[in-house]
Amino acid sequence: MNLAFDLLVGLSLVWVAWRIVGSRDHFQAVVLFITFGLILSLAWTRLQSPDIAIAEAAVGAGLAGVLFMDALGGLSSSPGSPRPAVPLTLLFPCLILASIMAIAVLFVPEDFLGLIPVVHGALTDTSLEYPVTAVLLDFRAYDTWLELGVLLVAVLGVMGIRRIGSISGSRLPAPADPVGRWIIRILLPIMVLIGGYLLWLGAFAPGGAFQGGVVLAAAGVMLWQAGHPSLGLLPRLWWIVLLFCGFLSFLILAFWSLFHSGRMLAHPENKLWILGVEYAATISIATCLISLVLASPGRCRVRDN
Amino acid sequence: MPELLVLIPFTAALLCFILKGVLRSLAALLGASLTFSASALLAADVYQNGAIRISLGGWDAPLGIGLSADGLSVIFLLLTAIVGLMVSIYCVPFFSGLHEQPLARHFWSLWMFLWGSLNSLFLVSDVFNAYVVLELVSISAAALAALSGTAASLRAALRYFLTAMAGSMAFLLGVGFIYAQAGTLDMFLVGSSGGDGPLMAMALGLMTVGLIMKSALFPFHFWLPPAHGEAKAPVSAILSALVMKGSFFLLLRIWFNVFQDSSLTVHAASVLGFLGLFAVIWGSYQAIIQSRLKLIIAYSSIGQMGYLFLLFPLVLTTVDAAWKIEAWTACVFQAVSHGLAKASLFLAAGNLIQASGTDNLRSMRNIAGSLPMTTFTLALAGISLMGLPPSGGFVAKWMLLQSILASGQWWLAAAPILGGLLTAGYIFKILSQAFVPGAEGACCKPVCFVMEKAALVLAIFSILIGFRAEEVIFLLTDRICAANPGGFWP
Amino acid sequence: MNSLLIYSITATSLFTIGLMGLAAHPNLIRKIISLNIMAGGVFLFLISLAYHPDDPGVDPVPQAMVLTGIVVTISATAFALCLARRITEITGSSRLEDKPEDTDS
Amino acid sequence: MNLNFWLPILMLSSSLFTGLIIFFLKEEKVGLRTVLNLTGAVFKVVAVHYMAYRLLVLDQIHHVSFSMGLGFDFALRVDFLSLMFLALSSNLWLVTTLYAVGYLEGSPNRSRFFGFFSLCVTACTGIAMAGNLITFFIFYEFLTLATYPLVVHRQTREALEAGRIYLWYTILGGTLVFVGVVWLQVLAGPLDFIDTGALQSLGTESHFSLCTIFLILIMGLGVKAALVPLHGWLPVAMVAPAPVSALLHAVAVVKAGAFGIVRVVFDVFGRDFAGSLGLLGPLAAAASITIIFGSIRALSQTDLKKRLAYSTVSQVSYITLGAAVIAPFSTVGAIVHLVHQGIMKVTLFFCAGNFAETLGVHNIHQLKGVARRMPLTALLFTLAAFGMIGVPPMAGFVSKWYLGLGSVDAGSSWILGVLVASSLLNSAYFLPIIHAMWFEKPVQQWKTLRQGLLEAPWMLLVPPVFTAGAALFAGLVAAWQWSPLGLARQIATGMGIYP
Amino acid sequence: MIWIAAVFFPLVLAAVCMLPGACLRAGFRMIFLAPLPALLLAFTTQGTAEFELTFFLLESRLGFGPHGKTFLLITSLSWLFASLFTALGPRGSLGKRSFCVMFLLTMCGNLGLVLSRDAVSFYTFFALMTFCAYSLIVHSKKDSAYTAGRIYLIMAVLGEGMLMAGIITSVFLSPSHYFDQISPALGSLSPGHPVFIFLFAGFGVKAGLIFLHFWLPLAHPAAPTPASAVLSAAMIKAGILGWMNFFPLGLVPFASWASVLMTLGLGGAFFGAMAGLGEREPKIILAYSSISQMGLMVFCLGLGFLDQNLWIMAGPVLFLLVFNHALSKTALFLGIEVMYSVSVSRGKKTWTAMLMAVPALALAGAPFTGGSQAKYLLKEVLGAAALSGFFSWVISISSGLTALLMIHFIRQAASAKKHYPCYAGRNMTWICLVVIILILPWIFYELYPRNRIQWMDPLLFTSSLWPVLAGLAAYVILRHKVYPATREIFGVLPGSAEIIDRTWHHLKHRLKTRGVMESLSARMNLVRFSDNFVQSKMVQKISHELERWFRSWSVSVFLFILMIITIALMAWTGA
Repeated sequence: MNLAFDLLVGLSLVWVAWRIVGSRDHFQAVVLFITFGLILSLAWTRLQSPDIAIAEAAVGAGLAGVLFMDALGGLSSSPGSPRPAVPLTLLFPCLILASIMAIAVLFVPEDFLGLIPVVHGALTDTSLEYPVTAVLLDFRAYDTWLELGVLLVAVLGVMGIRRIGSISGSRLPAPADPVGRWIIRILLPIMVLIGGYLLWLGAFAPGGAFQGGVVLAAAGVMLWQAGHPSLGLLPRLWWIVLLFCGFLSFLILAFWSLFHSGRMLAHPENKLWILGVEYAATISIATCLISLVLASPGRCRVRDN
Repeated sequence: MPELLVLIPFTAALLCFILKGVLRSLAALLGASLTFSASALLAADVYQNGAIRISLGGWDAPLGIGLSADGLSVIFLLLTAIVGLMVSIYCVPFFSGLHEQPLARHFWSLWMFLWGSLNSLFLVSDVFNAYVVLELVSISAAALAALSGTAASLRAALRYFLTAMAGSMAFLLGVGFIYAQAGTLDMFLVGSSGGDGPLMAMALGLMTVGLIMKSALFPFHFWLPPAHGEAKAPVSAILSALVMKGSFFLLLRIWFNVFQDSSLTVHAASVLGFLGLFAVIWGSYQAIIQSRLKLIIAYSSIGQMGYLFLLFPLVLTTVDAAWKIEAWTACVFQAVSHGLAKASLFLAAGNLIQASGTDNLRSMRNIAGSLPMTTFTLALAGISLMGLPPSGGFVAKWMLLQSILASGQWWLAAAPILGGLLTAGYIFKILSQAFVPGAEGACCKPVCFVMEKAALVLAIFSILIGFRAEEVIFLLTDRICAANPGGFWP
Repeated sequence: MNSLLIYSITATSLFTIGLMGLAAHPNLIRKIISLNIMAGGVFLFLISLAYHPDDPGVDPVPQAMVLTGIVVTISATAFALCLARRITEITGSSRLEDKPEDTDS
Repeated sequence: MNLNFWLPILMLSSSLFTGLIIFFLKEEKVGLRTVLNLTGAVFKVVAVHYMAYRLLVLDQIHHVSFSMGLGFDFALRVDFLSLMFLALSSNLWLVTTLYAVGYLEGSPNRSRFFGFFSLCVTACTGIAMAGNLITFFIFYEFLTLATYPLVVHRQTREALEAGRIYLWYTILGGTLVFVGVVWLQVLAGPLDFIDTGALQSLGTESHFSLCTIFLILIMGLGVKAALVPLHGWLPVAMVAPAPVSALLHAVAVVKAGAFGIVRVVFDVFGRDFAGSLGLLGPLAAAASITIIFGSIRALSQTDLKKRLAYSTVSQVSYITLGAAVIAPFSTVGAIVHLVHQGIMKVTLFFCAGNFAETLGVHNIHQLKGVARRMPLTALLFTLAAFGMIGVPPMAGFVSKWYLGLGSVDAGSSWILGVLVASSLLNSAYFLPIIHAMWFEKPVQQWKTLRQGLLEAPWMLLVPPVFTAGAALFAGLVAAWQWSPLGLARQIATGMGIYP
Repeated sequence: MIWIAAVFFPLVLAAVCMLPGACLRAGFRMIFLAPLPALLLAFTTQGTAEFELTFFLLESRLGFGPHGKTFLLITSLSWLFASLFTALGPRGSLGKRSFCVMFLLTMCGNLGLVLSRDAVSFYTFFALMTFCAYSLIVHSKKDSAYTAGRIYLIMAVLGEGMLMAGIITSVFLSPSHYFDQISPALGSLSPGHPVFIFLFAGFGVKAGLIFLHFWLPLAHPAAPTPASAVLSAAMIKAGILGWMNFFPLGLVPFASWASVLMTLGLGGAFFGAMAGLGEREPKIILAYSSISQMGLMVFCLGLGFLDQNLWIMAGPVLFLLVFNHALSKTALFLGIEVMYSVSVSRGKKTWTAMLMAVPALALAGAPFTGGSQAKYLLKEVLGAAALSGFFSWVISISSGLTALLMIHFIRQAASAKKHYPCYAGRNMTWICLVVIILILPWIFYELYPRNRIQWMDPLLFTSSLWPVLAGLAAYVILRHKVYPATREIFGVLPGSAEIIDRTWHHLKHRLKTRGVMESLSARMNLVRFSDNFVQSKMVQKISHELERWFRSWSVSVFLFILMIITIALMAWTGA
């Protein structure tokens, strides 16, 4: 039974991807891309990695979709671009590449266990139970830190391109129909609640900093869609603190652990430190994502700082 | 303490974003000098008592991420430190000018982030970590390139960013394949576990092409000239002197640490060799027929990068270990002296553009009279690029030709010879302008004293390293940490 | 044909389709979309490696890698989109090389 | 403070530091610049003579070497041959500096000019004192760089064009020498000029590569020594001011090439080994072709300096010819011609410079009856011209004499034919000038551009008198032990060639 | 010390003349002092003295060769009279600095030439003399002088070139560059060796040999009188001296060379005399008479070549001939000048004509003169060489012809319409020169006591008298027809001088306009080739197209995939 389901998911993924590439209309491509994101999160659940499913759904489908839709709005609405010119000469090498990679995949050893035993062995001496969060925040904390750095740089980059110091003041016109406003007024508290719960759950069950942050970001963006300045309300300094708190927490941890125990990014015994870092990461992920969505449409700038 | 090299720039980046005006420049300069001294200390430490391997967060290799500072990475770190410090000193007056003021905040934070990510790239010893750092480098570099705000620069930055992302995706897939085969992510563990299966071959293919895309080797060089040509002078100096070297360093790590013992790399090396040869000739030729100064220098970067890729066929085919060291030293010297010379060339070009207002070569008429210091810098940097005797470039060309002749692959000799001639072609195309009597009316705005001195110091450095070859050879031979004790030289 | 095979083959094909998409459309948005597809493909490949139906469960390290990858990809996409919008605002066309670049001397 | 180590370095640094200091001198500080220049030059001349005394009398070997870490070391060694070239370049530097100071009175960019001028001389000193082929190459390239700004000093369009052509040739030559040196090092390891026999020890299978290396090296050096197909830059570079074409294109640069060929043939390969490889025949042929070609081309030049340039092209190949003939006399002839040609050619260029500077005369037709207006310069020109033709009392005859003897000794008397033909051709293009100067009536009214005590400013007259006197002296008292010929004989005996 | 003074004293005087104003005038007046030290040297030191000059020019050595003493006497005497003549004459054109200096330099070259005993210094002085003589020839700055000078220079330089080749080969073949070692070394060579050809031709140009004489008839009229006097008296003899120094005379018999010399000598003698008849200008006549006399000397030298001991007899004869010709030719040239200066009064003119006849007769070999003695001794040598039959007859005819030529010369000189100012001093020197010619046989006795002849011997008297009478008779008969007849017969040879001149001009013209190898060197310009290629529009267009082709996405993605495949496969095959 599982086999049929896997086949179905795999084929639909490939089919949607092919349709995205093949479609002439940009809007259609974006919509298809959102469905592609949802199917992908379906695949993640099938492969028993729930937190990735949540992240994919919220980011891959949600935020990316918003960004693309917003970008499409800004573009000169050229009705239909000419038939996508996939040059035939390109088709043939792509086929070869795909087949070579497929053959290579066959050689993956059957009893491939990867790092599972090592992680489980080391789980005992970290204060986190759930392996994924442990890997993320403890074993490979350096990766997470750099990844927060990437997020931060993306925000700085967008600021640089828009030549703005902060995102305060960007507002969208309020949606006309009352239904939209009412849905947002109900959904917002629920999403914030779920975000918090996911964050708290992360320590011992699938969830954690990323998922919480992403859900909170979705809430913020929804608020912004409703015409509310959401994060734009914050004064510039507060906004910066929220933006930097994740990256800064890791930095402080690094400095402290370097000078205290000589081993950078080694978490101290009591659990509080890791949770603190986790919460800060969530907040900064949410803020960064919201700022990315808010900052990119440059046209209705009210004033520059 | 290699970790400091990563921490200090990041803290400086945050500070620069928050602070304003003079405070910001102070923070930036402080950050730059601290990083410089940290990398100098690290270099001394490695020179004295060998390569350093640390595992972050206390978790050892298969699980946690490690940092490794050996001879090779220390040399590149020093290069980044020197160029970084000089560029920072150059940028303080550059960005305090009226025109550039709004960009200062973004420039300094992005530049510090880039410096920190470059330092971490040179210390990398985990494959996935390499991907994340590579991504961080690409985004900050693209953001810096897009700072000048003109349509052309934005376009160039986006083209650069898209190619970088495609490259990173291929790299990540390669990481996946390695993980599928070796089950671990640490470079040295993968290297020691060996494995010549199709998975590793696929991984090698993907990762190499990903990194070639990012270091602008011949077929994938199209994004570089507009990106470096349109960016601001200090930014293009950083891009072509350091960022290109970053992805090349990673390629070295992969080919000589991850695939250290595997026989996969023998045949593939000649492909890289030929591409390098074409890059040298194509880049230098293109540089001759350009008429805009920064484009000439940008295309010359493509040409000079070609020399580095000659390393692969030379090291992997010769049998005699002595000539391998020769080839290694040649490649490292070429990277370092090119980095220094290219940075000083771009900074000098920046001075010229600021003085004469236009980037066109004809605007450089009779600069010998008005900007003698800049002409002298251009001359010194040119000498180092051309590989004329007193310079580091000469040492590189000398050892390169020697190892080529010793390795018997005489067709590669075309690169240093023909390349050298073509390089002389465009260098003297620039220098001869200095002697052309300029139009009387050409107004020449005064260029800040500090900016000229920064470019000059870099040029002098690129000449001086020519004399200190022993230390570099020592670093490359005895201070290399390799997957298994057999070390670099199988 | 266990699930590892199915998913990794779909992953590689997604990667290839993404590459084709990159070359297919001159429009910038479409290129960024195809880049995301490539990313999706790569992550699928990573997770397909980590999946073991029964015994010790899913390997957390690839999951962590994919999570980090997703956040990196979204930030890169956001940055690229902002660049694309800025270009369209300035030059009015959402393509990269329709008019001869001014790089020609 | 053992002088053996410090003296060569002192030699090099004396002109290097004067050059660097002058670079950063303000344009107006004429007095200081001239004083600096002259003290540097005088110091160097004194140092050369002291070193000569130590070398010839006290038999001290001056050797300096420090390793560059690349498998070879930067070695400076002063032996008889280098002493000869050193003496030539340092004395002529002093003379030409004096001339240049007078010549460039009131012209722009003089700091830059004298800066690069001293750098060129440093390069020449380095070439002379190079202990191995690699150090020689380093200074060889340095010379190219230092001479380019001098060629384009006037910054006119043709000067720049000439500079470009000059660069094109010399960089090509430099690259060729580079390849040759590296290949030789790969084949035979680091070679000093002392151990000449090292190459014989290589097996016969490497003979082919040795021949190609020799060919590459000679072509590389031939660019600067103006062998026929590669001489294109010399006449074009005549657009440079007179002191530049005097010291550089007639003496320093061209001699560097010839000196290099002599070093390669005698010290690197060893003349007998090169002969056994059959390399010297074609070299002699190439040199003879250059001699004849240069002279014929000189015949058809109407511009005085161009004619002198082509005559330099042919005269320098005497040295190559001498080096290529396996006979003790021709070796001595080649080495002594190194100095004689330098002295005579410098005088010719000084006089040409004087004519151009004081009367604005460039063309040969304008030279008619110039002896009335400038008798001293005309006399000096005549003396040097007779030297070039090889008329006995002058130095030129001595070297032609020895070259002739050597060629007959080696049994290839066709070379004697070449020498005689070239003397005839020389007289064919020099005698009409002398005739026009002394015996023709002036065609136009002389407009004096520069006033001076005698016919021209004294600074322009003293140097040619000095060099012409030296040429006459070198010819008249050739038999003296310390005369150029005496030195050349000692060099040859040192090399074990001359009986 | 006397040696150095002899050779270099004229240099000192030349230096004095170089100085401005008063020194020049004083120098000019003292010009006659220059040859005195050489004359003193000729008289005082004994025949085989040597003097080492180790420093000078590759260890040169001065000294008298086997016959150096007489040669020195001859040269210094003729230089003495010429310089006396100039010193006492008007300061006008001859007083200029260029003439004085060059005159003294040529004198130094000539004296040094005679005294030098090694090839290098010989060649040095030879070159010095040749090139300074050029300036004497073109002194008058007339066009004819320039053409004469140019031809002289061309032939002199060609001669020098051949001489250099000859000297270098001969010096190489001998152990050292001293003459007393060169001639024996050359003796051991085969006669056909090129060194002989070079030396022969080299010195032949200077000695005015038959087919190398073109410059002589042009140079003499162009040069001022004292210069042409010395030119024909002393300088031409350098050729003879050169042959004597180099060729192994008296050591090895060279039959082939002997015949060549003898035929050329005789040819020269006859041609000189005949061609002279066709000229009007007295100086040209004298030039041709020099050619004929030189021909006679070459004939005598040729005799010397026949056999070693023959040279012992022929040597003194040659020197007597040289001595006699030198003095009489000087007297004749200076006589022209005196003739022109006294043409005012009829009486005086006849007196000078009478006096002029003395050297003329001496040349012709009239009885009681040096000439007759020389010719008589020559016949003796012929007798000894068993060739007396035909050749002695030929000798007599040549003396007759010379007599005819001399009479023609005196007639032309007397009838010339030139009026020069008369200077008593000059005339006096000329007269004592004529007296010396008269007492020449007795001087000769002191030099060569062995070949004393009896004056009163009737055979000697008749044999020397009839040719002179025959010449006189021939002149009286052919007086009217003499000039046109010989003109067109021998007009052809002087024409050949124009040939050289025209070829030289044609060559220069062709070189100037098209320039030899202009196209060749233009084509070989490497830089222009590279410019055409690098900057050519077509290549740039291609490269821009290629660049844009790389920039397009489809191509880059295609290459991207292609590269992944190739590297993966290459790696896979490698494993």
